[in-house]
Amino acid sequence: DVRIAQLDGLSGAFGNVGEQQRASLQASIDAVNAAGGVKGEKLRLVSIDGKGNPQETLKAFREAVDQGIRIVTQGNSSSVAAALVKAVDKYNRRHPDDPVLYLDHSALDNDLTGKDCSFWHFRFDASVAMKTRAVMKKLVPDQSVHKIYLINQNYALGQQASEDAKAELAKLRPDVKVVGDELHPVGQVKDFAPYVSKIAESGADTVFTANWGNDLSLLVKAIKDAGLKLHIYTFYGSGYGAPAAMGPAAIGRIYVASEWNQNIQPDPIEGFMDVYQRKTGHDWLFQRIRTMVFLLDAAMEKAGTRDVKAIAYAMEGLQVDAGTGPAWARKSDHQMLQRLYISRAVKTAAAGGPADAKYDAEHSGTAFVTDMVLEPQQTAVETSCRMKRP
Amino acid sequence: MTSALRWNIVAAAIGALLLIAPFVPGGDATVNLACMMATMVVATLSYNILLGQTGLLSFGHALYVGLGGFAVANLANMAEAGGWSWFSIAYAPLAGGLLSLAVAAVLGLLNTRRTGVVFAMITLGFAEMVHAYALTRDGFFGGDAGVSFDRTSGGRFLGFDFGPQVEVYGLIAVWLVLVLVLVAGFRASVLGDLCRAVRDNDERVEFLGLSAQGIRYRAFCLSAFVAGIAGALIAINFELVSAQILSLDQSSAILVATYIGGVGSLAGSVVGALVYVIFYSVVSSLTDAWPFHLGVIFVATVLFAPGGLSGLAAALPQRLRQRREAIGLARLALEAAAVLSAAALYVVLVEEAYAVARGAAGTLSGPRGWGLLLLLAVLAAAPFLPLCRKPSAACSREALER
Amino acid sequence: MLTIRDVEAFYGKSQVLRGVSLSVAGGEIVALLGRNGSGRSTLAKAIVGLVERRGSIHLGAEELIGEKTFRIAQLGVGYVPENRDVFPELTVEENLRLGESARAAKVCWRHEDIFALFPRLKERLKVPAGVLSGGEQQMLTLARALLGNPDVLVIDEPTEGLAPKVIELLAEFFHAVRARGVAMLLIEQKMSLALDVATRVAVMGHGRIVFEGSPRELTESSDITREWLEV
Amino acid sequence: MTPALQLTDLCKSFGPTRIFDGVSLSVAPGERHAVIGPNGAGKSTLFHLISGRLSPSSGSIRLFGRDVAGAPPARIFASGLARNFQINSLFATLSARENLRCAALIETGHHRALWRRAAGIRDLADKVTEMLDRIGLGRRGDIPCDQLSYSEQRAIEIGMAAISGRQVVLLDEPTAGMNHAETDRFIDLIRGLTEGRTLMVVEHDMGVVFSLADRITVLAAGKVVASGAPDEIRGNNEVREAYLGQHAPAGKEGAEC
Amino acid sequence: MDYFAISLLHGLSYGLLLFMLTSGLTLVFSLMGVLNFAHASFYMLGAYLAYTLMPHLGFVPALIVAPLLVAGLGMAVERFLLRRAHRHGHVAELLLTFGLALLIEEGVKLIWGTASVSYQFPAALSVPLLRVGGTGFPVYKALIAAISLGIVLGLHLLVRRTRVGLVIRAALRNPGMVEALGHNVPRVFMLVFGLGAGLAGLAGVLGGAAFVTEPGMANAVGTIVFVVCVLGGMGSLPGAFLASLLIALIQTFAVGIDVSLADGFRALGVSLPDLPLAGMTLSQMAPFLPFLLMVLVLALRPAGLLGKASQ
Ligand SMILES: Nc1ncnc2c1ncn2[C@@H]1O[C@H](COP(=O)(O)OP(=O)(O)OP(=O)(O)O)[C@@H](O)[C@H]1O
Ligand SMILES: Nc1ncnc2c1ncn2[C@@H]1O[C@H](COP(=O)(O)OP(=O)(O)OP(=O)(O)O)[C@@H](O)[C@H]1O
Ligand SMILES: CC(C)C[C@H](N)C(=O)O
Ligand SMILES: [Mg+2]
Ligand SMILES: [Mg+2]
Repeated sequence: DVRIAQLDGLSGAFGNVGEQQRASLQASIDAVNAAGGVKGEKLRLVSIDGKGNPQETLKAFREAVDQGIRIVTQGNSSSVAAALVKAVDKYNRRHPDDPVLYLDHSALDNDLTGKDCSFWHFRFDASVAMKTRAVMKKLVPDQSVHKIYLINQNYALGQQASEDAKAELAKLRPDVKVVGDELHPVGQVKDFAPYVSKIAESGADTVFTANWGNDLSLLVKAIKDAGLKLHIYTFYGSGYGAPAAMGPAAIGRIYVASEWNQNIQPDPIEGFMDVYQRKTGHDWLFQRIRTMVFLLDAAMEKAGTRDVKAIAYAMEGLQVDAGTGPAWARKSDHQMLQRLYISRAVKTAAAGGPADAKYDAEHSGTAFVTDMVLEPQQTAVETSCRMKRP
Repeated sequence: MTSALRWNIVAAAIGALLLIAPFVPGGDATVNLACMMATMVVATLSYNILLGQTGLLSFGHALYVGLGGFAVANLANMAEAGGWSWFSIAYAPLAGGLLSLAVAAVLGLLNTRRTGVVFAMITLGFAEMVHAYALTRDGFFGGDAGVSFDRTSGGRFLGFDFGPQVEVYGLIAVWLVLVLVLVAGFRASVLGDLCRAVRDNDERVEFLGLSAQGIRYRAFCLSAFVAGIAGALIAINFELVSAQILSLDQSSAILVATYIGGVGSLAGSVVGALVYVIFYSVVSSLTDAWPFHLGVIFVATVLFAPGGLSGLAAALPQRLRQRREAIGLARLALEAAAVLSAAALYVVLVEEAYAVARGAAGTLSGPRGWGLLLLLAVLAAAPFLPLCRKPSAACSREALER
Repeated sequence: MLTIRDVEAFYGKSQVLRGVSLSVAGGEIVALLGRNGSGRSTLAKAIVGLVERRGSIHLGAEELIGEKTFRIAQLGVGYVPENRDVFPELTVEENLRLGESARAAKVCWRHEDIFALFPRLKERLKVPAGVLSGGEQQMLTLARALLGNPDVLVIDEPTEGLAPKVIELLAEFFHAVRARGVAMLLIEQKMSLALDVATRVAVMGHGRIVFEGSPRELTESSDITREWLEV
Repeated sequence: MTPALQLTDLCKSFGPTRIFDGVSLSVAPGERHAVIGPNGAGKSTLFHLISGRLSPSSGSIRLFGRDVAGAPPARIFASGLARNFQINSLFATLSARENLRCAALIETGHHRALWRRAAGIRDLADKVTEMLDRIGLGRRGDIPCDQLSYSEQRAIEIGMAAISGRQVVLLDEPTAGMNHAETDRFIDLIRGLTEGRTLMVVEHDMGVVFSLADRITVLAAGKVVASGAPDEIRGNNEVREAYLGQHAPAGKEGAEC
Repeated sequence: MDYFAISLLHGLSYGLLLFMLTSGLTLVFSLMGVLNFAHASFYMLGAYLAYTLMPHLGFVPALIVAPLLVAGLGMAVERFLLRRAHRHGHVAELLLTFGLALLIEEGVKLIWGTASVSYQFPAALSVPLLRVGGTGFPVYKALIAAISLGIVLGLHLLVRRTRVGLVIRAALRNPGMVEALGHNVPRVFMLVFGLGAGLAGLAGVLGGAAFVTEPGMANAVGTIVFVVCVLGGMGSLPGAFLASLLIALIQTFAVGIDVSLADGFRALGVSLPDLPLAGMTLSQMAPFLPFLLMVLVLALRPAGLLGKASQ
């Protein structure tokens, strides 16, 4: 067997996200195994709860390594990823003959493929900069936007999203006024009503947020409860409880920039999603995790060895089918390039919405459909990574 | 057993443990385990000073553990940035201890004015405040991501760079021994006497010409100093400190460990730390139910063995002897078997509950499972079954003893 | 009224009472004497169920061993502890209110009766009992027990800390209470008082009753007093 | 000669309740002074004021000429005064030996040597052992004192006051709850322990008072009603009436139900 | 101005909920001397039970049944666990409830999973009750405030008017003696503890629906509740009331204030050195303002706002 250790937090404020990712990893691994595994060997998932904080994740990392596992994956959150990359680097420096590979399925921090980049780290989601630019592709032409309120979590992801958004707006829509730039504590706010009152007071017509998990669902719930009619541009608004919290109030208001929505036409993963949703009760949200497992599979086939260093080299630039089209990890910084979608919330087809709105999100009666597609090359941003290769 | 004798036995046991730990088969995993145990022992020892000796229940001990850790992490990063070749991680724990001591010296002025619940709450308040602050502020605390560092920064110490885990283990072990000597000295000292006196009756201390707050303050500072060392060692072990180390979870871990071991004695602190770490790392890899089991053990300790495991172990031989005299060997064996079965029954049931919750097929279904359950249940209930009951005298004595 | 038979009592493992038998009839005051540490207070606690005990203690027809303390009190046993167990945070008035009971009994005590006996308490109704002087606290515990209208009073060292004048008063009071048919077990150090008020005396030594008889008999048996009372 | 203890115009009220109204009193060095008075007269309160547990509303308290009114207990102790408590107040889980050891720290000067091994300090240990013998706990010195009987605990209270080596010792009802024999033993004990010191004692047991005291002060209703040699007090009618009593009338007891 | 009004409403609603929660804790503490660390766990259980019951019973019955279940559990805890721990003193009691909190959290994770569950007020209650400017104030927040006020007033009367309070306060110091006066102390303790737990459960039913229902909710609210208790003065109900509102309002309003200490001084013409706290805006400080407040108050008034100074 080839074991892969998942170190995401499975408990704590964002435990729900970790659980969904676990299910997605398992489903993807099952798919690879069903297709014969890697040269006859099966992939096996070992989940160790990193509790969503750096310290526990490093303990989990150590546990995984002690068990002989040499491939780890983690994605929530960026702060944990930053610590984990450093730990992996140090470990590999001290054990050059027996290194560890870190597959990052979700952590967006620009620095992970920028100044802190590492040969041992591959990222499968778009970086903050990439996502922000994607959002802007939709937001900039929208002339109904006059006043925008930025509200983000106070850590690398949110801070960078806010900075990048301000920079982009200044460049592309200098007429749009940034009426608020809020950084709130991560995972601690239980009631966003005070923040929403502040948004209302600012007179904003648009909100931009990179929030995820409860920080996202509670934010949109408070916006809905206050009865505010705002456009909300997000990184993650099609999941994490946000659709359920908003219900129909989301329609025509929420936009999401991501590598996936459930209603991409024609259905690129044929039945896989249906089985997953039936089995787990969750929406299929993490297409990138599937891509990640497929890329690993392909790289191992190509390298023909279980040597992690060889696998890492094999992964660089190797092209796989992400379901939504070709995808590959850029050699210069190990950033995955793949199609990105801007999706918007509509009524489901069943409720009289557009015909492609087949799958509703979280049984909320709203569906996310493609509004705009960005090709992999279009999504790329320059990198400051100076990678040291072994 | 006199306390001196017990202390020698404990010391010998620890010494032996320290020596063999790295050579036990299991490789890195064992060394890692030993490292965690040793750091936890330092933490529980510091808590022993506070709760065990001085009677101050703190819910914010993590603050001082954490500060020690952050001190070391930042020092190491400065050493790396500044190319300090004179620096070595080997003596950095002292800096950790001193930072905690310094902060305790200030906060203690306010803290130690009160005792009991209010003291507990104030310490919690300080720790939670710094915890919340640390989460949002980069720099010293590194925000959400914490501070990573490289323990090999600076120069070598006696030829070691402390990269390999075994060397780190050696380092932690040496610090542990130093701390043990310090704490043992404290307990036997005049200050130790006074701390216990303050614990029992702080007003009376004043009428003996001494300042109760002053004594509490000293104990508090000393305990913070040791906690700082513990935090530094934890940091060195993982090469990272994050705000987590300042959290209530961390404080409760120390509290739970200290209490399970036995709050009044040094041996208790050591035992408690070992038990806790075994649960935290070994049992946790076997079952998701480990926090539940640990919680049950903690509650059982509070209810049935206020002296902790060490107190229980000390009293057990005598209790067994008395019991045997009272009811005879056969019946004692039966009762022992019943207790063990009850424990096994509990474990089986809880594990089953977790398995079912996780969606795993219950291992207990099917005749084998039911058979096992039945067997355990019968054994556990055996002493209460009429067949096994001895008539008359033994019974009434037993009733009385309960 | 109160019949104690073969009572043994324990603190954890150590046995303090080793087979005590004693009875107190209504209208009788039995004084229990003995050296310090002989186990007299323990007997009092055993009666009201504050210490682990076995044997048999009957109040009329009721068996008290096995009963909970509050039941024993409700059945009519009043207890005045030796160390002035007032409730320090509660006011004097509240302390008294806690003692009240609606029990129908031979003697009914009203607050006025109490204040007539201990005028000092009336002045101090609103202060926390914890700040009372030692003697005042002693009065309060007596008063509190009386308000429960007990049939049997178990009184442990009532004179401790009382001024001589109050003690005199107390002696009168004991007689009066007795006259109403209340049974009293009086644990007392002051021989003079004990011999003065008691209808019968018992002496305890090492957890056993070593002497029982009238006050006169006790004063006459000098070996008993020498050996067990050190007089 | 400066009095060991001098109280001038001492007043104390708790809120509206006035406990003392100008009490003045002076105790010469080496004197054994008893304070008596009815329950609630304020004897214990007086001790609390002197020892620093309470601070006076007005007036001065001089210990060997130094004003200590309102000072914290530890300072007053340092100025040379020790006390016991009417209601036992020991270190419950410590043994008698350890209790005494704590009490002797300041006197032996070892309170600054906080880091020395407590049991290893020779002069301290000897002193404590000697005191244990004197208070009759020579063989029970290592039992946690909450497991000792009431009178044994009273003995430790006295022992602690004595071993502290202070020049002035206040004892609040030291023999309460003891029988005659015990009481006699304790009188001897107290006399021996306070040899060469100044003693102030509160007692209701007149036997103790008259056999111990050189002088007696009678406190009633917040005032000193009499002060003098034992014989004077015994003969004082006012004292008789307020305190000692002879034919006090009986109260009215419960009515029939 | 609109902002002020709407924030005030939110703050009051939150504050009253906080008070309902704290009052149970204060009640148990002042009457039994037990600082119930598991109090917030009962709050969590209330939320989860209501979440489970709501689909079967409907909202209003769940609102009533869930707290009763929690109260029953509280009584069982007192009867079978706390009573034992009582013999070993208050610290043992505190630690017992502490262990219980750990166990309840694990139990909740076991039964309901580690993730948050979607427990919300019925849609009919989430509509705005009134609008201030453009911002709505939902019905459920008003409901929370109303229920909290009602319960707390009732409670106050109950404790003041009955002899039960007296028995418990006395038993706190010396249960044996109270029993010797003929009072069934154990039963009274059990009822009081159950009442406290039930109050927490009710707060949970409301708070869980208004905020998030997840296994971490007990810890999140628990520390704040303790802060309220200490700030108000341990065991003082009026103190708890004051502190609840104070903390709730501060937390609500702080979010809206993007001014730092340094800014404040700059406005006065003084420039502060770059100290850690000086540069933070109040909204950034919001997470730890309650603790800061508590520490400041305790430094000046060790007994808390309305607490009795003990010797
Ligand atoms: N809580 C306790 N734990 C252990 N032993 C105790 C306890 N209380 C009392 N004893 C022991 O029980 C014995 C009898 O004590 P008890 O209080 O009944 O004596 P007493 O006759 O009332 O004496 P005194 O005159 O001192 O009040 C004593 O030897 C004492 O040491
Ligand atoms: N803090 C206080 N608040 C109100 N009244 C108080 C306080 N402390 C003491 N008193 C009152 O002061 C009076 C004197 O009490 P004190 O204890 O000094 O009496 P005492 O002379 O020692 O009596 P006894 O001989 O009974 O011990 C008592 O009536 C008592 O109720
Ligand atoms: C799971 C993800 C939403 C995590 C998030 N992208 C981060 O960088 O922290
Ligand atoms: Mg006695
Ligand atoms: Mg007095």
